[in-house]
Amino acid sequence: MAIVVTAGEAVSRIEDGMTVMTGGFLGVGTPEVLLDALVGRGAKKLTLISNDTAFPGRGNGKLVEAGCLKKVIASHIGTNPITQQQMKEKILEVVLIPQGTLAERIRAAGAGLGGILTPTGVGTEIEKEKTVLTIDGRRYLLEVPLYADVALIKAHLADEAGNLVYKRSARNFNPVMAMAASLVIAQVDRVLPVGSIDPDQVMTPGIFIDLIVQTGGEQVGDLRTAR
Amino acid sequence: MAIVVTAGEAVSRIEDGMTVMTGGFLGVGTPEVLLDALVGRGAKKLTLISNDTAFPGRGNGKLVEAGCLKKVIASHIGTNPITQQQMKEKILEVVLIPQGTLAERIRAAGAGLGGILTPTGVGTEIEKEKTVLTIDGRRYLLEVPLYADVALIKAHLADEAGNLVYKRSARNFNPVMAMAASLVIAQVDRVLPVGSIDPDQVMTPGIFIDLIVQTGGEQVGDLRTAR
Amino acid sequence: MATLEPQDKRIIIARRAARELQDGYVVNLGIGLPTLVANYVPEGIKVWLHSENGFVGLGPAPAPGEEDPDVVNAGAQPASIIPGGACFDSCMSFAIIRGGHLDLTILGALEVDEKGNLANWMVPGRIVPGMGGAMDLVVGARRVIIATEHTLKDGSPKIVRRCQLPLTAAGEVDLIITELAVIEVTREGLLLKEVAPGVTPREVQARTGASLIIPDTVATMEI
Amino acid sequence: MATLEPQDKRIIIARRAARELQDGYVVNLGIGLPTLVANYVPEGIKVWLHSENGFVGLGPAPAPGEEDPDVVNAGAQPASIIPGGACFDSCMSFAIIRGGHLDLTILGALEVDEKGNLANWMVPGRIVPGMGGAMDLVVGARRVIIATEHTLKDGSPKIVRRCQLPLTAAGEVDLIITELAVIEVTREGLLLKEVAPGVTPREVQARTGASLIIPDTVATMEI
Repeated sequence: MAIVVTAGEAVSRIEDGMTVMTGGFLGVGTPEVLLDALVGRGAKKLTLISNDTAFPGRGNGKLVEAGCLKKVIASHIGTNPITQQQMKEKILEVVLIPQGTLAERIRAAGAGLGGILTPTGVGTEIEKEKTVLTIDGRRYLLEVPLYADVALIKAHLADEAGNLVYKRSARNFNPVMAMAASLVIAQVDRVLPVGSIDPDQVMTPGIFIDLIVQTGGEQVGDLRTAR
Repeated sequence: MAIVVTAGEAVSRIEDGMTVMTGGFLGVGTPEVLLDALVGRGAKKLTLISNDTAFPGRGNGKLVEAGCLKKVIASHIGTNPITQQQMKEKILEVVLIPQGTLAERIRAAGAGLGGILTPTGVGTEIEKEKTVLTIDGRRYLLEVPLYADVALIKAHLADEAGNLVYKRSARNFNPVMAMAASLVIAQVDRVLPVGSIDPDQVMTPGIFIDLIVQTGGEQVGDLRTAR
Repeated sequence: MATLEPQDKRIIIARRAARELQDGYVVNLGIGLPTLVANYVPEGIKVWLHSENGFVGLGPAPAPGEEDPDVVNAGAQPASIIPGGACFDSCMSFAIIRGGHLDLTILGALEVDEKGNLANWMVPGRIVPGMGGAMDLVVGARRVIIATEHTLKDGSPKIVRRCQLPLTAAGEVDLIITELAVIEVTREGLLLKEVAPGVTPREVQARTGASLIIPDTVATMEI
Repeated sequence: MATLEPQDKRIIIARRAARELQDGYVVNLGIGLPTLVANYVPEGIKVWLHSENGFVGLGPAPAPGEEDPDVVNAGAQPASIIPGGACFDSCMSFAIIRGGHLDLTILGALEVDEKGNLANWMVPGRIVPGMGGAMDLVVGARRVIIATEHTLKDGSPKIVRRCQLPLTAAGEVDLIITELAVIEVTREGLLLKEVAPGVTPREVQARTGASLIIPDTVATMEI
């Protein structure tokens, strides 16, 4: 059973130096309220695992600008010149990972796999320092799990058991990150009573969720009547 | 865009000797009508990839009894004495795989991975003839993808684009098998017009589905109004 | 030591195993004796039962006539899903198991040994049912409790020095609960933690195929 | 050979690339020029556009005021989902890409070479934006078409003997479409398949940094 808390209470659990995953794709499906609280708390030296650093003033861009990060593990930083500047100035270490590999490495952590073999990156710079295995005559890179201390995710709806429902392309990395961190905090538009979400419509089972921060957002009906 | 056909038309695409995946867990979520048609066609020497062989007269049990199979790859055959008898008589080759490994090997095929590393089976008979890799001091078995020529799956609803919705524990192996075969045939209770299923409620995207067999079943409302 | 009927033994084991549950736990109960544990969940404790065929929130069997053919437990028996439950596919179900998201699994045993090895999926030369999800469960759950009768019907021990049967998993068992005792698997060996009322440590040792570490005082099982 | 405005070039390339689409194809269009291909889908052809941020059934940009902040394309621009579309998470999105479930991807290039190598994600010493989903797309799609202007603005070739920039993927490109030509990557090398109206094979070769295999007759691009 997830506990509903304020954003401040939630991020007080995040210590400087921790590894934090954040859901979102270029700022869509990002838990903005949690990021604001994290910036407000003055977090330092975090390692961020996320698809990208969004844009200045938006999504992970806020963490970059506020100097909360020492390292970013992402697939893309091209939309945020501040990230690039900090990388140039060696304030920020940036590790780039192909997006599908990033997703699978996070999933491997959540699913208890020791790693996965992907053809992505074979014959490129990504191959360097990686173990290469040949299966059925095709070369694959061995990619190992990516865990985090904390995952900050964003969903549309939760019930009080922590079950989550996402909307459209705001789903992206949120479900997989919910499986791969020791502490999982979900920002949601609205929390419904237990049993309001049909079990078939749950996208992330509540057993993965530790804390929920409700931000208000739009009113929704009772999902039990949804089918 | 999936094509709606009869069960007979659908299974006419399955040739003797092919490898066939069937969804279902002890006969729940199994495409019974497709299996009946396959038995009716007198299919021979198939390799079956499925969680189990269900019970005599039910689910994959029908394929066993009708002598359609030369090989079974499953996690469990304990509920079907006929499978065990055929195995004893060496009519049927049986390969047993831990259930989670079976799911991940099928997923690896569907997701284009060359394999996955699992801790399951380390230190057991399963380890024999497997490559063992040590990651961060823990031993893992390298498990390679499992593909099929055909996947026979069962869903509750489809739309004409092939998007699928499953019900309760009838989901099981169906979604992952839909990704791992050259030809994917879905038996569904009912086919709705394109656009009837909210994009967020789709459990298997229609791009995976080649043929749909509608069996009638219960009436359902328009899922566009579901949220 | 009084002789117990098999059904009494099973209830004692299930009741004692249920005392290992903690509020909010996510738990998978194996088929057979472990399933009985659900009947003895202590008051004030709410657990989420995971059913490896694809959901959390496994509830009691429905009343006759109320069965939904699409809602069954991992033994294909009619089941229910409690409010707050969630359904998923087999990949997610085993990601939950393998990924350490189960606080506890309670399983039966053919043999369990002093290294925490477990054998519960096949007997060579006899019929091989298959491991189903057992290998994943034992490896993946954070805590593995074996709930089993202390001996076979002929009195031969199920708790042994080394498993002779093919293993389900190596070194993963944490605790063994029988009708006679509660035994913890430690690095040093099998530690006798509790004995059933009226049973002496010596009697437990006599029915066990491995040396037990017996502390000066051993608690009595609350059942 | 007439000089074309950049915008004209882009339209020629997009129109010609759109002729590679087949009915029912599942297609991922890269950001930039490839995105324009969606505007020229031939009549009678229906394709399913895959958006790697998490859906199939990408539709046109919504009218101003109709934007849904949760529906964007892979460039974070407001988008729509056509009837029959489906949403999913990033793992599924890249399972679709990597698993060979895309019939086609059309991408831009910094460099592409006669071995089918592609470089389109970084320029050392300059800013490194990151590969995003490009490496997965090039490796995973059944067919990879590069839609690019034939040369850089200074006239230096983008189609070369060997890529000098860090690769996105090795040996995965199938076809190159520019405003001047359509070139197939074969085991023997780059085969000139079509030239733009009014362009000679010799002119194409002159602007290309690798030797082209030029058959006796070369078709004219239909654009």
